Amino acid sequence: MMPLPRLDRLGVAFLIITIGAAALAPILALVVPHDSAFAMPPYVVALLGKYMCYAILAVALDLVWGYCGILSLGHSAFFALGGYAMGMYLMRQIGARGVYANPVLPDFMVFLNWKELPVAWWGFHSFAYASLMVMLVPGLLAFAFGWFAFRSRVTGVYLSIITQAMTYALKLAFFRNDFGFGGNNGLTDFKDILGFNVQSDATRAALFSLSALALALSYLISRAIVVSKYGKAVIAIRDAESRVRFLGYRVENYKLFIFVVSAVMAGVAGALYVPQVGIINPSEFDPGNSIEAVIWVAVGGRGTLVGAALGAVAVNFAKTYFTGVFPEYWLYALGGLFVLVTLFLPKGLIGLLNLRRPARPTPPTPTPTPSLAQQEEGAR
Amino acid sequence: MLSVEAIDLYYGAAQALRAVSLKAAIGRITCVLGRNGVGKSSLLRAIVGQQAIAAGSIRWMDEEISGLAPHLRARRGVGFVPQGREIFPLLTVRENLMTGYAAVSRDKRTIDDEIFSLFPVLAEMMGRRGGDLSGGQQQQLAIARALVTRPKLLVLDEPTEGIQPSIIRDIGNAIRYLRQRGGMAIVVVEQYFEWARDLADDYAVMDRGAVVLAGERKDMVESEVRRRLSV
Amino acid sequence: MSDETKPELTSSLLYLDGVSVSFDGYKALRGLSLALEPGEMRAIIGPNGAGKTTMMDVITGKTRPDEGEVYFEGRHDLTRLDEAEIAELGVGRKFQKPTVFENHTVNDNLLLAAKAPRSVFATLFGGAAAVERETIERILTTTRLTDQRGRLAGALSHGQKQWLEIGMLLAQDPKLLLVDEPVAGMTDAETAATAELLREIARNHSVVVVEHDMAFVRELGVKVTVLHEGSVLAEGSLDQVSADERVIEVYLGR
Amino acid sequence: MPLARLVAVLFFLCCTTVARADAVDDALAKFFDDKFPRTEQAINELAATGAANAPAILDALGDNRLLIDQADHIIVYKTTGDDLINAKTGEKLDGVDAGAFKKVRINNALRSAIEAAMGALTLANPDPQKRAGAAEAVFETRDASALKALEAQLSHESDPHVAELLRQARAAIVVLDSKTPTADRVAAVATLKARGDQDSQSLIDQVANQSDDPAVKAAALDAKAAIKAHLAWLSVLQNLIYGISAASVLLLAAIGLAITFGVMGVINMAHGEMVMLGAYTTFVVQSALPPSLLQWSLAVALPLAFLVSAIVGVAIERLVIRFLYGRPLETLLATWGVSLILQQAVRSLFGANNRQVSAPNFMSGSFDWAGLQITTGRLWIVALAILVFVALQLALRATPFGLRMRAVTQNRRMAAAMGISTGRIDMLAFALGSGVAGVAGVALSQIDNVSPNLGQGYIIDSFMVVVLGGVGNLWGTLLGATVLGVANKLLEPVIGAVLGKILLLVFIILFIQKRPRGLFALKGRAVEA
Amino acid sequence: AAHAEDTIKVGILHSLSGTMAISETTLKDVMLMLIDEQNKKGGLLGKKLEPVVVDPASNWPLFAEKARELISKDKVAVVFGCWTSVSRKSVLPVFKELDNILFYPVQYEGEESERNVFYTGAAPNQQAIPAVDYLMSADGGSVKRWVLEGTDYVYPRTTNKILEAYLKSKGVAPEDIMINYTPFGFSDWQTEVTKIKAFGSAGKKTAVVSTINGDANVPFYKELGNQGIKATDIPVVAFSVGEEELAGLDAKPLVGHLAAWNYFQTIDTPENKAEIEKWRAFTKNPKRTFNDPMEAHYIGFNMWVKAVEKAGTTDPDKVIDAMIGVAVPNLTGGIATMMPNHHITKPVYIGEIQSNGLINTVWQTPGTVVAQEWSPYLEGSRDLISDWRHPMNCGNFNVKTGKCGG
Ligand SMILES: Nc1ncnc2c1ncn2[C@@H]1O[C@H](COP(=O)(O)OP(=O)(O)OP(=O)(O)O)[C@@H](O)[C@H]1O
Ligand SMILES: Nc1ncnc2c1ncn2[C@@H]1O[C@H](COP(=O)(O)OP(=O)(O)OP(=O)(O)O)[C@@H](O)[C@H]1O
Ligand SMILES: [Mg+2]
Ligand SMILES: [Mg+2]
Repeated sequence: MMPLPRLDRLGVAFLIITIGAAALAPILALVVPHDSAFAMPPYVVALLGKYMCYAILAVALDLVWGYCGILSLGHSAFFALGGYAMGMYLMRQIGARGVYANPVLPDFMVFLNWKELPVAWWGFHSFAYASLMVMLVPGLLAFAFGWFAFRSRVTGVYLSIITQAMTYALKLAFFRNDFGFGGNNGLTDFKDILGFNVQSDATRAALFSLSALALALSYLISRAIVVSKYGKAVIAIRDAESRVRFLGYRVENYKLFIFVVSAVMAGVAGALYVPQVGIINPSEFDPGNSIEAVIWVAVGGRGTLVGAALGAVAVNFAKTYFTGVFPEYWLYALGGLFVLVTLFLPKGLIGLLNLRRPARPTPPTPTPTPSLAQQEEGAR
Repeated sequence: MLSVEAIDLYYGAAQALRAVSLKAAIGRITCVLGRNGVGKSSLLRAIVGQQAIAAGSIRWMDEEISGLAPHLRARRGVGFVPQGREIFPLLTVRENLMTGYAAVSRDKRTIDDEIFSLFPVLAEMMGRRGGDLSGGQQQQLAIARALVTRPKLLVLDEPTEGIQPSIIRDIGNAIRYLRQRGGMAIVVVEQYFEWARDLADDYAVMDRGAVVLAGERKDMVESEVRRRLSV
Repeated sequence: MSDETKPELTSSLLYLDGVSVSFDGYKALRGLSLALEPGEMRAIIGPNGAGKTTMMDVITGKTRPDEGEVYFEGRHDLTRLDEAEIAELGVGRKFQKPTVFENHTVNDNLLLAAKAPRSVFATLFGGAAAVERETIERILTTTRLTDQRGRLAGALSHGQKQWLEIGMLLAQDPKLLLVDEPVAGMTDAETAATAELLREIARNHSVVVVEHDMAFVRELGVKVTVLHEGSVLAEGSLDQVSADERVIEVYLGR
Repeated sequence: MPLARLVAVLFFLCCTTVARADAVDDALAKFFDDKFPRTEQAINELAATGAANAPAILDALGDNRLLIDQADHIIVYKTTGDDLINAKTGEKLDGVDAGAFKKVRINNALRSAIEAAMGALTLANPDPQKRAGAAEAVFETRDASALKALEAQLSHESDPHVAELLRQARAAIVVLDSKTPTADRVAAVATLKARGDQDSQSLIDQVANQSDDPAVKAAALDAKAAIKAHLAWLSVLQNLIYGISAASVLLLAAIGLAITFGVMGVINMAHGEMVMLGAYTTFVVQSALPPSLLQWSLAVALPLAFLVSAIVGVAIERLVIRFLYGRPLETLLATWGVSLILQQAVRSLFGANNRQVSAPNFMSGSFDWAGLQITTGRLWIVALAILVFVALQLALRATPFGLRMRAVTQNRRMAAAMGISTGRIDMLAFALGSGVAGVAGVALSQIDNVSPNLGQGYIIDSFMVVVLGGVGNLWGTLLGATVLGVANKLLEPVIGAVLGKILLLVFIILFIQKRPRGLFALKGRAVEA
Repeated sequence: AAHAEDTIKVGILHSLSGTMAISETTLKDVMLMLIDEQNKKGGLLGKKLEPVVVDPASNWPLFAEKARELISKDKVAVVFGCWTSVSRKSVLPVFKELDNILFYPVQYEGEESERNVFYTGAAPNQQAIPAVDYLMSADGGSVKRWVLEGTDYVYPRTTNKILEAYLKSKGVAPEDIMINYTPFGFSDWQTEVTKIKAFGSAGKKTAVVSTINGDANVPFYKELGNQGIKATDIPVVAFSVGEEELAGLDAKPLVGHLAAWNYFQTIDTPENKAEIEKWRAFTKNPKRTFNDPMEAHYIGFNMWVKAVEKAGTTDPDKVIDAMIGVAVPNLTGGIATMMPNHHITKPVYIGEIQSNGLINTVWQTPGTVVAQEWSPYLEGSRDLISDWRHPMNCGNFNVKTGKCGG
């Protein structure tokens, strides 16, 4: 058995909040009368649901970056692939209700004169198949990619850059109409999921609850992984990869496993995201999105899982808020936020929580004496 | 004249030095002895400015230097050979040596032949990258590099570590030569007791972050010191 | 692994023949040959830059030789295996410059090193077994790091890191130990203790020790190989080799 | 008896002018309708009169400088010096209000007509450059009516280059004319074959397809094969040149990053914005300089852009980055923030739109070099890239500053202990990297949009170049840029720009597997440290 | 609503940052001006209009989020916004779900007609096809050979598909059509332009139809200029290049290249002059340009005002019904009418770039053109029509099957 994670206080609080939110949201959104102060307006549900998905992505990224030192700039690819898999299911659910009323082909195929459904789309009318693909496609891509990269000992920025190249190439490919996934406009105009109208408040609330639960689950899995001996080995790999090899660990397998797990999580996040935002298109593959996800993790606190989730929610909330309140100046606010967090909260937002109770004699943290190895790690 | 007075030093919450005092006079060699982890390197880091002290004072040539940035101390003649060599791995041997130019005025920016007569192996390896050298070669390079800054206070942290016996002797002779040439105070941290004893004019023994014995070599009671060094 | 089935080529535990390594034209090893019998402890000395560390790099798979053979237990061609595979065969190494996992506690450093299945799933689903815990306890005592067990390894002093690394090597419990300058930065008393420890280990392991501390080597009381410019200069007891004119010339000094 | 001939010519000229004076009037009158078909007639008639002022009038028409006053029935043209000249009489009008006039409208069809007419009219121009231009125009329009003038000029053309062009123009006309004797047409084919460019190819193609004369056809087929082979060659070379040009842009964009990121280890996401600042500096310089100095604007902008970006770089370094050494990954977060701020700042200051940066004359247009088309602006950019590369390489390798910078990045603490003022070095290094990015911005302003998003377009590519080349090595950056640029341009014509880019990215991924530390990987223990 | 609010809120959903800010920022400013003017005229239904500006930051999911925020939280009566098709597609479900109104001001690929959206930009037949017609005519140079050059995304792909079918129906041989796509933000046009040049030197008159998007245009035109491709040799006609885009360019080498649009700043009508005056006064910049999507917003806003007045309420349902048939003057001397397909009638202008960077009309349709949102040149949409009047009330009625598609 996997050792049950002994949760720290923060982890418990996190689980209570996410699971609590999952349970409470439907009540607040559907049962509580709309004019009550406790009512959750539908657009808030949609918004929070989206944040949850981002938080899952952040946790996934923190798992590989925070604990294994793999700065993946390609996680947006896994996220988007999961999203596309779900989008394809939703597209096929539309059936004959599309504008051209074609029972099989999605609209964009009809007006581009496609005659039959491409092979890649087969099976997506089944939710089970689509759910499998949500995990399988990102997982396999991560596996294939990691298999080669880790075996070739590509590390540091070299790895970052090729993950970025991967997602960039996918973005361009999906952009092409010929590729068969709706080109730049992507997949949109979804009608229902498992028979429920995607736009109904109830479905929305359910999707939110699911996302919150998925976040809790991702956290639990990640946490179990990082506290296990495997997790210790992975941290050791982050700090001194070659030394771990001399102890007889197959570093490439260790990295591959965590990378694939993380990619699958990102895929699931993407799949939950799509029905909630109602569109998936190639811009989700954008390398900039990956960088932004990295930033959520950094803002929240790298290598803390909870911090990553917190960062994702905080940054996206800031974005939502600022773009609405000062549409012309919000970039200053967001940019400033990033700068200030780095300067004053080296441990991220999560560091704030620890600041408040310094009483407990903490083991002396090694003062940042940047050994060259660390610097190299950063620079390479 | 270096005079360290009652300094405290912390790593985070852990105290590594407690009211440590040390004097090192020009023209003399001061050896600091002590077991692992008692704070010898911490003391040296405090002197060269790599670690800030929490209390006490460090005076060099009648000037308080404890507030100065490391590079300013270097420019005041403090040369440092750190434990673990800390060679610039991607710079060639020559370039490693030339980094010392930053501490001296333009007219003194040369590498004296003296250095190569002390460490002939370096002359053969001028074009090789510092990081490629063997451990012992790096140690020699580290000492040579400190000498390029023409220090008046030379601070060496375990300079014999990883060095072949004949060169250990050479290094000892080199240090003696430097003392004898005059104008230089030398502080050596060392574990190799005999070698240190033969070299020292003054000595200090540390234990648990404090100086427990100190004095001139001629007054040293060897058994007492050895007791402090044993496990 | 196909290697397993190969007939043993030699009875030696470790067998190096004609190994050469060059870096950008500089020959660090020139036809080095060496054989180590099972259960043997060997001290290796030699001038700085003689190629001692490079030799260990070759044995542990970090550096690939340009030519020559390296066999372990007579059948494993180490030149074809990677670091992890070699380590798993039972070759452990302590580095010249102590390298420990700075963000792990002393305890976890030992835990990671401790002999146990190394596969992803084994580490993922198996906790620290009782045996491991016991081993760790014992090693902490041996290395006098019990007090430090909860501290991060990055906060240790240089010498403490040396000890920790020796401890990790012990925990790994390999068939062959490669120990590069174990007593550098230790006091005389600690040096003696280390020698004692290594002699102890050598009862049921093979050990290769590289050191410049002649007192230490004397205390080990084993056969000594002197390397010079990438090949063997002399071999024999410490007294024999220290009497060798060439060894005095290049290494010991007069 | 040259004198007699001169007299004869003069007589001829003056008489024709006189004789056709009303023809000119008729032609000019047609302009007043300001209807495209009428204007076209006017052009053709005017050209046919061969009147002395016809070129000036047509030139003005093509430039929108031909003005009419329908009420008073006056037609004038404006000279480039803003004088108004009566088109009919040729006299200068003083004190006339230009506002009363209306421009004669033209469209592309008319522009072609003007071009053709001008070709014939300027064939005899005393300026050889104009004559060459006219010959080219005739070549392109294949205006048979120009044949006479062409042959007349050819008979006494002194400039060999112009003569060649005239021959080619003549060949272009006669080669398709079945009334021309076979030998003449075969010779024309040969002339075109010697010219050997796209235009000759398509002409010869036509000849090969249409000609019923077997001798001409055979010659054409032979020439066709020869030109095809020649052009295939040229196109490879041409793509190579494009590749080098693309590489120079990549190099310029990336080389500053090679310092801030490659050498200093700062993951500088604001690098693109430093480039952008350079481009905006160019814009500001151009708007501030009087038009007469526009030729010098880039020369002024280069050092200024360097300064502006360097100063902003120093500010970033002092205010943010210096607290982050040893935490390289966090520089990513902070500089991303800085990049957002800078983009928005520029947007607030200059607006979201593209700003116009014009090219000085010596940088615009292109020239032909042994059949290869070389764009002048691009050539300058290649030169600038090389210059910047060499200068940086020197700064890093041959100055104490370079040495100290490398020492600081390799071991900050030890560098300080050696007496190096690490703060100062960091600041200067960052200033240098940023400044170079600013210089790149000046170059990019010539070929790309000057907009707040300018930098974003280059940041990903820049990182790829630096990493592909091998972090910390300027030669690597050079090679990385060259490989990417050239590969891209060789792939593009074969599989298209989009697929080409995808393929290139896949190539990068595969390549890094082979060389996990880039093209110019440092080897040995030094790196593994 | 139970209690009357004292203002009518108008949502403005245009990117003010990110890649699309270049194009969209001015649209936000135009809306602010139009609202300001309306308020000066006394507002609407006796209430003041209040603009609510948000920044969707060129990020498509953010568009949907912001649309939802505008409608649910700010309770706007109408939204003017979007530029790219994908942003429109992204917000579409939101408008349908929350039953609100979007005015979309940019030319697009068609193949859409929604109850909640009013399309004030051109459909392909209001822009692309007339442009090609013009080039095929004697005036336009009797073009025989075509390069369809576009950015690789849906609008160019669809437009080119329609054009290809159209050209073939006009007897153009397949080998005389070259279709070429480049990535978004493409900036190194050397090879592409050479390709065009080679294609154009085959002896037949060749033209380029450009659906190149946004940022890629400036480098494209710079390269055209550098390689000396003159409009007299190979004219380039573009659908998304106006004075605004040309502002970033040196126009000299581009003289004679064409733009096909439904509005040009140079069109000489009193309304146009007056509007430009106001715009320049509002932005305090005497050189600000005015372009086609801005005119579309001008028309759309006026139509909305009129429909609200007609319906006597801002309730979206009522306004949607009142919109059809509303006619307002456009800026070029004609009348724009909202048709039952939720598209408006537009004149088509072909203009040539002048050396001063302005565009002069060289050709125009005799009257206005009705949009064909479902292209007759595409197989799937050939049989569809849309009519949002009762009783049909359908955006995609299939005349063959007699059913409302979706
Ligand atoms: N960077 C650091 N962070 C936290 N604690 C440290 C750090 N460096 C040293 N220490 C602690 O400070 C104490 C003194 O260390 P120091 O390096 O000065 O010892 P030392 O006498 O030089 O030992 P050695 O002989 O092993 O080099 C030790 O307990 C060590 O664990
Ligand atoms: N990657 C490399 N590139 C160039 N030279 C190298 C490289 N690695 C080792 N060398 C050289 O090879 C020689 C042998 O080095 P090695 O480290 O094996 O010596 P050593 O015997 O361990 O010395 P020490 O006792 O000083 O540790 C040295 O001269 C060293 O400079
Ligand atoms: Mg020490
Ligand atoms: Mg060694």
